[in-house]
Amino acid sequence: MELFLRNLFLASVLLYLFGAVISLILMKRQKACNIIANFICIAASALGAAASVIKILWVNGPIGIFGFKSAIPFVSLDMKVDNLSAIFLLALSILVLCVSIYSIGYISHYIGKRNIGLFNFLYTTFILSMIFVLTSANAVFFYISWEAMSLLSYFLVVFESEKEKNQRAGRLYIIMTHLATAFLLIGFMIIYSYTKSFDLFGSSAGIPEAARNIIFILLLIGFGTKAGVIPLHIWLPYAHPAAPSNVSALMSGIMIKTAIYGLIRFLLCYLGIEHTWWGVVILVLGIASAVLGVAYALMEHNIKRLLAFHSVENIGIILIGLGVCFIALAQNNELVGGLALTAALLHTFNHTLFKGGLFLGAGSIQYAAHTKDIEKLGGLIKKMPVTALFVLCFSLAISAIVPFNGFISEWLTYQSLFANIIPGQAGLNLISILAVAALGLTGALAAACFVKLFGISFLGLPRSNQALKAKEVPVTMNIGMGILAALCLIVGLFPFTILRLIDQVAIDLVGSSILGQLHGGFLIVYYPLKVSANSISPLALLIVLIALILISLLVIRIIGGKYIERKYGTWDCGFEALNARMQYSATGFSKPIKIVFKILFRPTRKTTFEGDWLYHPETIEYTTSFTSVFEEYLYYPMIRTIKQFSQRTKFRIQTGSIHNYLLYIFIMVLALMLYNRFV
Amino acid sequence: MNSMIYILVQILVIIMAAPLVNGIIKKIKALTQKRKGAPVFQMYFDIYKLLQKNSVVSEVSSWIFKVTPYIVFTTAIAAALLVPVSTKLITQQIPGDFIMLVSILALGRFFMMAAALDTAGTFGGMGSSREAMISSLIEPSILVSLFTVGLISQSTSLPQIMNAVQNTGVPLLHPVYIMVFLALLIVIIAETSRIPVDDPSTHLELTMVHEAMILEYSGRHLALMEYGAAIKQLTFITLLVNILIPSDQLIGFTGIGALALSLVIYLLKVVLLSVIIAIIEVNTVKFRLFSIPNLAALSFILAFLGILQYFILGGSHV
Amino acid sequence: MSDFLDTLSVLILLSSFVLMANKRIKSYIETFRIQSLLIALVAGIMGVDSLLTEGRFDILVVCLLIIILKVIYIPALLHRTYVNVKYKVEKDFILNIPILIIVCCGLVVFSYFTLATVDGLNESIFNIQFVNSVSVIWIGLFFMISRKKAIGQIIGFLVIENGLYITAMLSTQGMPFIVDLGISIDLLTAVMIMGLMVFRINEKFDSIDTDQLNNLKG
Amino acid sequence: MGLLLLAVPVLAVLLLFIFKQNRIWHIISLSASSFLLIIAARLTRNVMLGGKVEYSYLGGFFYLDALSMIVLDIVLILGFIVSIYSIGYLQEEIKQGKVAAGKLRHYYMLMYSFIFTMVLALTVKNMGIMWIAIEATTLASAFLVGFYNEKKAIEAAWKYVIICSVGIAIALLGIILLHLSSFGVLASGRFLDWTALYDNAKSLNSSILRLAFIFILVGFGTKAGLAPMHTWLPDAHSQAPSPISALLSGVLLNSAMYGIIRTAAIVNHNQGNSIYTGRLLIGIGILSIATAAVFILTQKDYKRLLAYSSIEHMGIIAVAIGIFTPLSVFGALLHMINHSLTKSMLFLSAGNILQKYNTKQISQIKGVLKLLPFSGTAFLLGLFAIAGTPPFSIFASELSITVSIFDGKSIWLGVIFVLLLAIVFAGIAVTLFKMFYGNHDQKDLKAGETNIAGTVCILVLLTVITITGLFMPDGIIELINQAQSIIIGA
Repeated sequence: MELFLRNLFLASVLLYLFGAVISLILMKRQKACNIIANFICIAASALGAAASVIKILWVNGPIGIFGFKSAIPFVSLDMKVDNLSAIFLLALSILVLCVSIYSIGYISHYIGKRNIGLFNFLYTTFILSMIFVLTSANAVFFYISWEAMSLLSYFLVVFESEKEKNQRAGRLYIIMTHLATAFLLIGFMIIYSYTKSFDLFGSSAGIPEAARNIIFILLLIGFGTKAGVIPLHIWLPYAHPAAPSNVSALMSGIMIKTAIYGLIRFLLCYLGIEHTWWGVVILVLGIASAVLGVAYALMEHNIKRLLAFHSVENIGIILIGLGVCFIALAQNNELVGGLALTAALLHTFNHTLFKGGLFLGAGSIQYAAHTKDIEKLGGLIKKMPVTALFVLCFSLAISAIVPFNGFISEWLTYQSLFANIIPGQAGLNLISILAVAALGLTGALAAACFVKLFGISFLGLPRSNQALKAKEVPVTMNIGMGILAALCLIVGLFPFTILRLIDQVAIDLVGSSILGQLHGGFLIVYYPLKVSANSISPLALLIVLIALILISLLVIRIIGGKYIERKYGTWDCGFEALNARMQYSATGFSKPIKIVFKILFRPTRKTTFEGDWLYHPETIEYTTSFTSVFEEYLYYPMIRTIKQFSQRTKFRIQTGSIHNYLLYIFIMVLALMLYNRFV
Repeated sequence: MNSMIYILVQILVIIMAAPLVNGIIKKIKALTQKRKGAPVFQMYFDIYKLLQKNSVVSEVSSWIFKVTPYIVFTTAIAAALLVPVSTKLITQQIPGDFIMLVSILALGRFFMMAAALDTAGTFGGMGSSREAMISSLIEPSILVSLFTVGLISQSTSLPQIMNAVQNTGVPLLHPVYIMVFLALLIVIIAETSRIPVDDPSTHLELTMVHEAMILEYSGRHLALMEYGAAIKQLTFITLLVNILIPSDQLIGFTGIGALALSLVIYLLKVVLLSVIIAIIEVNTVKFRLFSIPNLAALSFILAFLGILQYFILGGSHV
Repeated sequence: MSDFLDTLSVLILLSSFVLMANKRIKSYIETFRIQSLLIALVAGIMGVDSLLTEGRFDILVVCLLIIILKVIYIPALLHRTYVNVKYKVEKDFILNIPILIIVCCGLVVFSYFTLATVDGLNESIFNIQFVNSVSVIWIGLFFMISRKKAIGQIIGFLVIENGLYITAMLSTQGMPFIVDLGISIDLLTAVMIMGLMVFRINEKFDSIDTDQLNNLKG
Repeated sequence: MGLLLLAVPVLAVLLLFIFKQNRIWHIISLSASSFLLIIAARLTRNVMLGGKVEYSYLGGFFYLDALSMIVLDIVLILGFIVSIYSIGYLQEEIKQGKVAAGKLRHYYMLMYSFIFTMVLALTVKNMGIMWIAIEATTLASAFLVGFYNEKKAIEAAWKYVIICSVGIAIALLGIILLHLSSFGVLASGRFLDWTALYDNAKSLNSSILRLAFIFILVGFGTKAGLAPMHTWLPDAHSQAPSPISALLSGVLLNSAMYGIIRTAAIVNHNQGNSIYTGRLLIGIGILSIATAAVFILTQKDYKRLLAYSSIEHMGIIAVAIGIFTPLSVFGALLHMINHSLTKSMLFLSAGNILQKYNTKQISQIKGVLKLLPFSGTAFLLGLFAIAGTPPFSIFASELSITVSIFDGKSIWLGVIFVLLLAIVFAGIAVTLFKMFYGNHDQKDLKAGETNIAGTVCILVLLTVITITGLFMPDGIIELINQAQSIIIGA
């Protein structure tokens, strides 16, 4: 079994490699290259998904896939899969499967315009690098894959490099991620300095208390940046929109989750949780990210930026789960710990599904209407009904609305917060309660935001010519999204399919199975620790809803007779005719919230009139903007200071005068002589 | 079998009683304004009439517009199913808790807001946008106040909570419950589009929220929307009265009789709360839109104070 | 004999003070010539000494080399360079001369201060010679810093080399012969290259003022 | 055999002197460098088998061990690559009218004398001669730096000559003191003989030795571009013709560093620990990295930027030597190899860019990837490589060095080290990445590489540095380990 499994994983990896090579070889034949490379990815990801499921269900303990030790010290490529890796691999494989199907259609609009062979090469190796991140058995290999992942995704971000905006996004991304990686490296090195080993599956017993805390902070900064935790999130809303949509889906769907994986792998598995404050820090960061992420998302009218901010939000929700898990484990409360971990992992999985899907949806919109600005869209539901349906599903899922999967994981998060409130620890409880409030606010704001996204772009009248001319996208793109949408619904209705797998991870990491707490077959029933019974059943709800709809249809038919409808224009307030400009715009939609949360956005507006009199203007121009507080008050001043410092010192030291230069040498010699005098 | 009975009774009571609450409130308002007012049962007649009328549907709209009334209506009922009108009715747990309740209502609201945008009109967007703001602001206080009562009874399931509070004496004498009661009262006012948050009786673009969203509806669609709103209102009222004014512990016996008695008491409580709401509505004026956050903040602070009280007073001793 | 060397080392140090006090390029060259002569004298004395005691004549060869190169050829070369470039009389130094001299005094004190504790260097007489000769190096370096003109810098460099020579001579009786030879060849090439460069600078910048060489910054 | 190493460049210079035809100069250069490479390969094999190569004639001055072999190999490999690259580069320069056709001979003659001095510095065991050779490298390369004979080039050359000569003069003081410290210990025939000094290190006068180290550090440090003596470096590297910049950065700095390593080995051996040299080297090393980091952040000239990056990498090597554990010295030597290959590749591709755009200003360059698909890609990837991004080779050596820093529990040093490297990366990304994308403004530029052979060289280098990040032949590791044990002492 193990051998078979190993070969299965290896086959998947080799297939990806093969895909990478093939796409380079077929660079000249773009169409063939696109189809073949994507088919290879589909096959590889199917193998990967199957292997992951088999691994979790039927094989215990980590299995080594391959190991290669280079002659260079410490460089050894070691691939090992345990349940934690497998669950992330599963998410990755599923997403890659759907995205690759989608790409067959999506990439076709690049044919003849761009180097598709190169794109597919980067795409495949990017996937491969993520697989290596998730399966590396030592910190050096992890680091190598991590950097490779950043590098490859950077190239994908700047793939459409003519636009200055994309270049800037890429630059910001690579700088942020590299700086963060430096913190990771320091963390790994401190680990090494105490344990003399980079083995991730080894013991961390030799690390003293203080060092553990430092490592925690370092890793949190390092992984937090990749995950897009506020205030380290600023690269995310720039980088995700810049990449082609299928890549954004991967980046948002799985790449930022590798940071979550890293946190779990290094903190939970390797170091072990001993301090409550670790969990508290993560929880607080989670709360901040969730609320601020969604708040900023609401202000965005660029679909992909909007979705990117939602990634920040969802990472926040995952971190809330993770934080609770850490707090509970620090207090040896394994049941709550397991529950919270399950919640976090499930939300990670779910987010992969729906956020991947949403980015694909955004890609479809861009494909059809050639714009990312929702203010220019409208009425797409009639032009592209299938896409609209799927986007609606994803929107409901991300807003944590039953019966989709987002709700299940948020429910579990709520439950773990609920269970984490224990009398006698007032401070922690207050944070948990704040987390509850934050989750509530986040959920409602997310719903508002996705009503905006869906309502403004798909409903109503087209706001521009581009939207008017939009056509339904190729069928492959819809298949890719369709699978994801179906999965969202399936996981929402039958959460046990995936919870069974996640439970194995929880057993591995926490040591206690919470499946017993969650029993109930297709219903998810969770008994809290002491009294009472909390349970939900989305499936039952769905049945009830359908039944009720049928009954009400019947009753109405009996009372009201046959349904007769008359088509007529919408009430246009007595003007000549309804036009697209009379609709609410996205800006208008989110304005009340903008005003309420003024302090976050610091909105500015500018109105300019043209014409003789204020009340009879010829044209009115109204612009409104908001400032991103973190960029404006944290990053820009910092960058400015550093730049100035560099500029000044540069000309102060390298003055161009040879006398100065000689003086440096002179002073250096004298100083060293003086040093020697006193040593 | 039991669950079928539960569902039936629950649905019947809620469906029958929901328009009545509207009627009572309107009647009281009329009386205080020295008007005779419409009959208490006016809404039943309205709905019956509306159901028989043809629907006018906007040319611009899509299937979302037509599906929404059914979803709003059924989600309201489904939500109501999670809030037992009488604890005498349930012998087993129901698969759903207050978190799910919030989520189900969110489903309805999502479609309602989307449908408002679907007609491409000016008013729809306006209502939708305002609803988005109000519902987001009110959400934390719903959850925190329900969490508070949930924590006291160690469950998130509403029947469990109701059962638990029955054993705590008179909850409304307790500071925690007082805070929660007030917080939820504000929530109800906001959720059911009542003054001072919204004015259900006008169609003035400066004020309307809910009415703006359903402006384009007519015929059976309008009936379903109105009915759904009424059911949602009753659901919230039930939540409040059954948790914070528990009465079933007064009935010492079981059986059909007990159930009937408890239902009667329940209806009385509903009427009482309707009166309170009506009085509040009469005695306040509509806030301007951007004062609503203050109200929401007040509600949240009350809920938060409630939970603080819970911690200060020492958790499970309540 | 060591007294003699001692005196010579002081004289050499003095010559570098004199150099520092010079204002004209022409006098730089002359002072340098005198300093080189003094060094040749030291080499000569030690060469004779070693010829008599050990039968070695390599130091004498070095002495000859110094005379040929530093006393005769290089000053002549510099002089030619100086004559060939258009030279306008300008203030050549950065600080005024008294301050420069005081700094140089400070350098001697500093050398003493830092070298006094070094084992193997702090035997009385030896120490004085060593400190003196090392000071010459620092003064040479300081001379380079204080002079603006390119030729001034070449002279400074040559003084540094002189300082090194005298240090090597006084402390270790010269380096191994082949090394000394190599150093001389290097020195010669260096001065020739620098001289050539002075021409080029003069050609391109119309001046040999190194303050104009400040296009490359940052 | 070994002496051929010295003879071939001299012969090449002579032949260049004799012949008058343009084409023959190229052929001479190419055959000389390939011949050198073949000899180097043979010698490397001998060193790997026998540990060292020594000849008894001429006072036994010729000496090659694993340490010098490594640096020598770098010199000759880069010499070979640069000689190929130069052909196309110079032809293009002549075509563009920047260089007179006749100056080609000067160029090659200077280049081969430069190589000769470098080979000499690495193949002698007498520290004095080594000093002479290193001083001579300055002289040989001075006119190469000023090759273009423009204002800026002359200025750079002048600064180069003056600063390096002064620095190297200070090193001579160090050598004198080294000699003094061995007075009475070594026989007169073995004065300044590195092996003798090293073997008898324990009996040398340790306080003079320490003083000697200071001067040698400052002196050779000037040549190696360690801050604050680095000031000549950005000027010289940016003004020299690009192939020469590649040589300066990839080869010259290493030879100077080689001198420091040799001395440090003696001093540490004498002191019995590496605290004294360690502090100085680490201090100067970190200072160099920090200086480079600050200067790179707002650099406007890409060749200067690369020069500052060389300062940074010399700083890294200095830190590694300062740590002085087997691992760190291993890392330092590996880093020397990796840095030389990567940096010279960068300079060569920068040369292609410079020839295409005729400007060194980053702000005036756009769309390199479109105009120069191959050198542009190599330059971009090379930047990642030079910043220590895996899977490129510099990552591997930086990893060893970083580990060795942390291994000694000097965590703060490690933190500063890693963060500074990250800042350097950020600086490179901020300043340089914008040249690669977009569309260039000038209409008259045509896409495509001009220097085909040179570009092939660049691509070969790129392949090498990519592969050796993860897979290094055992032979090379073995050689480095040999060198490492020479320095540390088995």
